[in-house]
Amino acid sequence: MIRVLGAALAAIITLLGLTLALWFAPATQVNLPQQVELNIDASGIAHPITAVLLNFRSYDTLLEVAVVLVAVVAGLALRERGPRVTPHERSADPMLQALTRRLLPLLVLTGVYVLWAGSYAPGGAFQAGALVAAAGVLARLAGYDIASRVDRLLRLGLALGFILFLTVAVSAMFGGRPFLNYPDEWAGSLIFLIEAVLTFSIGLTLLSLFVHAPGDASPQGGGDYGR
Amino acid sequence: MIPILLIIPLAFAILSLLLPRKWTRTIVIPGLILQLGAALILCLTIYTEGPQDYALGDWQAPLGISLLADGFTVTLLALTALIAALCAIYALFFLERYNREQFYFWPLFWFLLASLNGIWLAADLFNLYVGLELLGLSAVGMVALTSERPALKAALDYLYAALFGSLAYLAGVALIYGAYGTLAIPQLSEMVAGNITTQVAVALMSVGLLLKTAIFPLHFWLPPAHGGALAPVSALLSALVVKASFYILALIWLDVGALAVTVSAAQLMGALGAGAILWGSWNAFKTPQVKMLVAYSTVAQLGYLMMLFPLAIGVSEAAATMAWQGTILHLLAHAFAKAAMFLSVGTLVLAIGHGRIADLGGVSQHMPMALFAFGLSAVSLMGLPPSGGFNAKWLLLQSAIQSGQWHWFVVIAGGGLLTAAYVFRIFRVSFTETVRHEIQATHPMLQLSALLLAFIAIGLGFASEWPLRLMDLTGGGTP
Amino acid sequence: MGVDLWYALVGAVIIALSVFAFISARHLMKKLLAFNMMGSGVFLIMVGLPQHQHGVDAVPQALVLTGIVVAVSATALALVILRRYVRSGGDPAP
Amino acid sequence: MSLLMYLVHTTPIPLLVLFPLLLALCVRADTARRRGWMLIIAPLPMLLGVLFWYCYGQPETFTEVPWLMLGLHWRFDTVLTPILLMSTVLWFAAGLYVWYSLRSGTGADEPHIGRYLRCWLLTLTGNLGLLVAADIASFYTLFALMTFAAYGLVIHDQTKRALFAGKIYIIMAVLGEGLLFSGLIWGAAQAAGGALTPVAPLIHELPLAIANSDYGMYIALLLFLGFGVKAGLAGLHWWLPLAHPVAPTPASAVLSGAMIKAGLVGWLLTLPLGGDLESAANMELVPTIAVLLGLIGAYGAAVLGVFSKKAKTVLAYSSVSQMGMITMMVGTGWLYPHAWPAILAAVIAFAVHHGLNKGLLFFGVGWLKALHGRARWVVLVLLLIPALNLIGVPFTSGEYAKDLFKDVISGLPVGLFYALFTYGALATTALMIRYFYLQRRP
Amino acid sequence: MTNALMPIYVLATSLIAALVIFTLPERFHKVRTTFNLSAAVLKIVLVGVMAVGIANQLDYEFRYELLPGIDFILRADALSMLFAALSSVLWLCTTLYAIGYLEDAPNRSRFFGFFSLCVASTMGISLAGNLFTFLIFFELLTLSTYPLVVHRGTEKSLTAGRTYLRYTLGGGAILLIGVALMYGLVDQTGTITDFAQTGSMAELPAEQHVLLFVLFFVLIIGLGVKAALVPLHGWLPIAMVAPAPVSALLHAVAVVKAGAFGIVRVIYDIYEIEFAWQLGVLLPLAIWASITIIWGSLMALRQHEVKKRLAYSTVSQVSYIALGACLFGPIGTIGGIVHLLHQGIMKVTLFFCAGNYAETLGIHKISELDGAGRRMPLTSIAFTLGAFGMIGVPPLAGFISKWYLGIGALDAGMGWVIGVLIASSMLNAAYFLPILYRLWFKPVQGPWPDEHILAGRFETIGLLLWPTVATAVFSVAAGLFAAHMFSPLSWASLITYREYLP
Repeated sequence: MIRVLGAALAAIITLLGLTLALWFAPATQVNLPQQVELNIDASGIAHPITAVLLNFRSYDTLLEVAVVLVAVVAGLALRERGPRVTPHERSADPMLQALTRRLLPLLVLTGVYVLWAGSYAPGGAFQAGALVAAAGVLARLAGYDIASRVDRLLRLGLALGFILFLTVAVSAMFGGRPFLNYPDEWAGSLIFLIEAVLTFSIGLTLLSLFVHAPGDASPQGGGDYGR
Repeated sequence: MIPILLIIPLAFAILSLLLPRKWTRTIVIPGLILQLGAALILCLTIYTEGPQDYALGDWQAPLGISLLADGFTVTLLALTALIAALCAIYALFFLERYNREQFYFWPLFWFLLASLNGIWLAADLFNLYVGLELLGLSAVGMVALTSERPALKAALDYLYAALFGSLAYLAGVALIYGAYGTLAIPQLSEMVAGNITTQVAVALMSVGLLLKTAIFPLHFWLPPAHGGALAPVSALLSALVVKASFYILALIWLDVGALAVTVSAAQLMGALGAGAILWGSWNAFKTPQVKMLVAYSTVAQLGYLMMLFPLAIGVSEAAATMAWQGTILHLLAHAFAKAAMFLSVGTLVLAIGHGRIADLGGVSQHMPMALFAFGLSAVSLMGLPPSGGFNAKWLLLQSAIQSGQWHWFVVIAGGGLLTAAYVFRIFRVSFTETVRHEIQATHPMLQLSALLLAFIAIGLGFASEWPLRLMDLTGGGTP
Repeated sequence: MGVDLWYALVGAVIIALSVFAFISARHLMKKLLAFNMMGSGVFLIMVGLPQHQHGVDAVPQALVLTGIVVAVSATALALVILRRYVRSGGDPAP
Repeated sequence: MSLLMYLVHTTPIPLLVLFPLLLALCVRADTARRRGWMLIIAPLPMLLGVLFWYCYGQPETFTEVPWLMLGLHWRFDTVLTPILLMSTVLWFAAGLYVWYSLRSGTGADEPHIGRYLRCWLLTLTGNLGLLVAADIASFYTLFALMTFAAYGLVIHDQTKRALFAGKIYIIMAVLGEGLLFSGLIWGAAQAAGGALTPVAPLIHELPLAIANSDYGMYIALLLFLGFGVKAGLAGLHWWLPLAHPVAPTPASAVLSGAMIKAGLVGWLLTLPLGGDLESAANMELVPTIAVLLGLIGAYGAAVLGVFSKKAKTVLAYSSVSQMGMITMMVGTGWLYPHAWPAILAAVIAFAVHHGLNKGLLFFGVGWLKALHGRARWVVLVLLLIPALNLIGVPFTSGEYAKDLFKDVISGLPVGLFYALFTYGALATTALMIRYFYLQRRP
Repeated sequence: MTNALMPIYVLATSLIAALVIFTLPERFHKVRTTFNLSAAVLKIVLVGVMAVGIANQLDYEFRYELLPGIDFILRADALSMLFAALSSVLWLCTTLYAIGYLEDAPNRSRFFGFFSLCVASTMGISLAGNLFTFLIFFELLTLSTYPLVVHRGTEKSLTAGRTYLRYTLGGGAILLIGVALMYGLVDQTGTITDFAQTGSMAELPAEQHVLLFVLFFVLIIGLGVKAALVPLHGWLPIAMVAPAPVSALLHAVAVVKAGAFGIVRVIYDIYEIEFAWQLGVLLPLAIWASITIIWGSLMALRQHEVKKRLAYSTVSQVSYIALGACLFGPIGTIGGIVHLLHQGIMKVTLFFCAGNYAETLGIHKISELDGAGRRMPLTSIAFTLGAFGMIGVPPLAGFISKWYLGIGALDAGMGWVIGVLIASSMLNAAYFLPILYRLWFKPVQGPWPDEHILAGRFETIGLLLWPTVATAVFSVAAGLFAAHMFSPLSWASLITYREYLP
């Protein structure tokens, strides 16, 4: 009871504070979108969000990729041992089989499109990665044995995006330019390359988190919330 | 130069993730040396040339993100490198018994290091958020590493607190960006005014950061997390990780939002600190487990950090400077001392196979160095001279005198006695001769690295001028 | 009083609701959901408030994207730990 | 002879004093029984030294060691040497007694011979040393050494009575030391006058300093009482009739004969006596008390002594009584400074006379105990000589000493006092009669 | 430059010794002993060299800025050399004694390590050049003595350790408050609290005098816990459960002396005696010290254990130092300062003896001492000398102290102090003489309680015996050669000259 009352109080205070803050927000003195506009050409990317993400504030993104990597490393560390789980038997459901076979290429294709569109329209590596992961999950559900062995290859795949990103960022320094700078002429293509690899790694990451989550994910394996 | 400090740990994180197991251990030492060397070189550079900033990707703030290295930053960088190095050496030997854990430990370790460095160097509110998340996730990962139920529960609590805290912080950042249109800290600190939006933003960020720093009464997650993790992890968490969110908190109160905060709010923060000291000490005094004792001690010691706010806000510049210096010293001293304490306690627990304080008898014969390291670090925690802790306490006391805030004077002076009350529980028991357990041999390096850390904590009592002089490079009393 | 401010205000309400849920809920899964909800609220404010000030702004949108990815990773990690915890016999609703 | 002269002239006094101390260090418990000769030779150097000093014509002889203690200064004092000589002789004689009794096996069954010898030698050192010490610190040192070491002599028999006497003795001694110390230190502070030197003032500076001090009366009172404990002053004498009888005979002899004089010597050295100290008159109260206490001691002790049941107790009371007379003399001299030099001579003479005779009487108790038949009677008769001496019948040393004093006070306006002093002889007579009465049969 | 480093060297000898000893494994006892002893001897030599230098007006100062505006200063002046000499000499004696005492005992590494650390802190206290530095080593002393107090690890010693900590840490906290207030309110520049710079406190405005008065007593209370001023003395008798060498060191050199030394420093080098006199703080302190002197003696009378009685005797005797420091005038000062040393050597002798009785014959109670003089003559002689010294019987060291204290009191116009001295001496006699009586004059009653060491060539182990004899000889020599130019007394006079003349 006290807990609920306390929660309510906290919620009310938050609401009150936020509303006041929003209502009386002062006029901004800095116009960042304007600066984005001014520099978008130099970024090598046409779409401002992607430009911000992968060029102006690419450091954030680098760290963000690291966050993803950390999550999966920690996730892998917590996977359950024991006798190696044999791959799922391919689902006998012909409907699922057929659907999977048709949907998978489509999903991957959509992913590639979203990735490519990112340079001039909303889209980009993360959205694409999510699609790729979805494809992987689907395949997994259908009984395909992907990413179930935690070996160096998987880890390499997981880290590949980050590795590339970091390599590009560092290689700028060998040219005497600052960290995370792109050479002017190659900026666009480098960013696209990074995005492409990131798409793969992020997709793989989300998939691995799904695959290696502790416990049997299938309904028969005993849901965690059934009891 | 500056991003090297980020690149090294990130690169080593990747390496230790991909290289074969035996290599993971081999590259630790070179990595640490590189890291430490880079930190020291940066220290020297800053010392000779003054504060520097670094526009990442050549995009100037506010469009891009800058890294800022001033005296305070480099001090923290050096601290991080040093403590991390010693903890890592300890971990190399400690984890020999934890075959599976040690493989995942190293990538997480390096990411943790990278995130810490990133936070110290950051000059952008949102970048701090990402840094905090990276820090939080790697820390949680390390806590959960053993996969034992208590550890998992602790990790969950920790993770939830960290996530909730980050979001609260992020909400504040959103408000700030909405109100000022920029995220660059140097720019913000010139613009921010004391309006309601800023105040709410500061309040949100403070709540989030207080939660992450585990300041009383939001400390509930810390003792199980720090007390339940593996010893080197506990050391890293207590010594460094909680300091990161405190650093941001101080940055916001004293720099970014300096005009938005009020004296009474600062007094409230002080009151939280006092509560932390009392509550943490009391619990440390009651707990039957030695690692929990140390963890509760962290809760209590973090309370001293909170003294910064009442002592530095709304007072004369001299008093504020002293408060600031005292806090820095306390931060450093506590980092070394607490790391040493966790490492030594970890060695004890490893050797005797349990952590019940009541059954620690006879340890002093078998593990004198570990106990000695514990003792030295306790000296610093109690604020007894000669130690960094004492100098910190001294400066805080002087600041309280200068600003005439006698209530804080009493809290700071009395806190040492409370610390003594629980710390001496360990000594008391360890001197008894009744041995109730088998003592296993441990690698001497375990004791040695703890001892070294403890010596640094003590030595800081004689070398306090260095960090303080470095710190002066920012000019004024704030970072 | 543009639509963007409404977004922000709705965000505030969401935050408030999820704060309530986060604190009052005992089940860890609920808490996690509350966290995700709260994230959405924050992102709404993040985008809404600046855009209310000076039109479309790519920067907060990019920030929100980053935030989302971080939140997703965190959620994933939280789920992993939670599952492991429950499987080792822990009570998800202590 | 000239060689001896040379030796006397150059041998430092400390050697003479510390010789017994060195001997004390050589005593070992297992061989102590054969070391009785040590007691004989212990006072010999001092005896010879003083004798040669006399022969040489009493030159100014002193030894100064500024770095020792608070500046050591020892000398032969012309005034005190008679007492020194008397004490030396008495100790020598008593030493002979002990040696003989050890050799003849009389005391063979006694335990603790080693301790006895050691205490004896230490007491001896203190007693002789304080007579030549001229600086306050060493005087007090030797005085304390004598006091504490004598405890071993008092309780030597380890009987219940001895232990009780020892207890009273040590309590009174500590009390006395306390009074003495405060007096000495107060006086020394006055004498030093705030000067910052590690060297303590010499003892002969004290009287002048006390006389000139505003608190002179109190200092004098402290010193008077402090030494009075040792001198058996009435009211502070309780230990004396207890301690002297229980000590072994030779020890009683030196206690009563020699050591009791240490208190007197203290008075003579420290109190503002004498004509050149004009201001001494303003502390008339103290000498008046002295005279009164002396009177009480002289007669009161006699009364108590007559009723006591042991010969040695009688002698002890006699000592109190005799010392009462001496106290009267000193008090009188204090009151009449111009008469002091003459009174001093009388006091010294009386002290020497009493010391020797009382010593003999104490020895007598021991002899009589050991002898039988005719020899016993011979000794008993011979003992009449010291007894008569004490009473002061004509042609004895007692008469000589008393006459010296009577001559002086006859010229002073003392009224009844003269008579009182004279009738003191009656008290002594009564005591002596009691002494012989108690000794009449073995 | 070597002059500046001399204090460091002196400090380092025992500090390094401590560290090396800690790291040596338990079984290396030969190496440990050799190292320990050579460090002790080296320290004596260094202190000696420095003392000669001080006498020749050389300056030994090491200073650097520890915190903004606050210097860490190690400086050797005449007063510090007195204390340094005391601790270095007694360190050697006590170490030798402890080697004998703890033969084949467990945890010797720890013991000797903390022992050296304790001496290092004492050295630091003696060489501290300002109040801040003093505080540092003062607290270090608390910490390094705790493991010694609880060394035996029995329930009793642990309880004693807890009491000890309660008192000393509490005292330390009060001292810290006092020092912090002193720096914060009175002396931001750090000149007044520098022991070498004198005369500046008197120039403070009169409205601060009330504050100074209060601060004085805050400092004294902080120091008084260690100096065992009644009623802050409670830890001392309880801490007697520690091994004898520890008791000896705690009582004679380290802890109580640190407190007393601090009081002297505060009065002479911070407040300055003249100003303190004007301020009117000396008389209350003198009365307090006197009460302690009498109270301690009275309590000692009631004790039945040898060490407890000695402990209360310490309570009483240490206050002589404070009392002497309160006497306004050079002679009283000499008395107080010289007693610092005299009490040290006498008390250490007594505790050694008590340890010898306990270790050799198992005697802990006074009633068990009957006839021990015959069994252990040298020890008993040493005990006798120490006891007589405490009573103030000449020519022993205690007499010299009392002599100077008495004359100093009279010079300062505090004649009543004489009464205190005499009363205390009487009480000292009252509780020491019965012990002596039992030692020498009572027959042995039955077998000894627990005879570990049989009489061989000597009455006990040489390592137990000779340090005892040595300190006994010292305490005789200190009195006997008091006027000699190398005596403690002369050195105390030198100190006093230098304190008063500027």
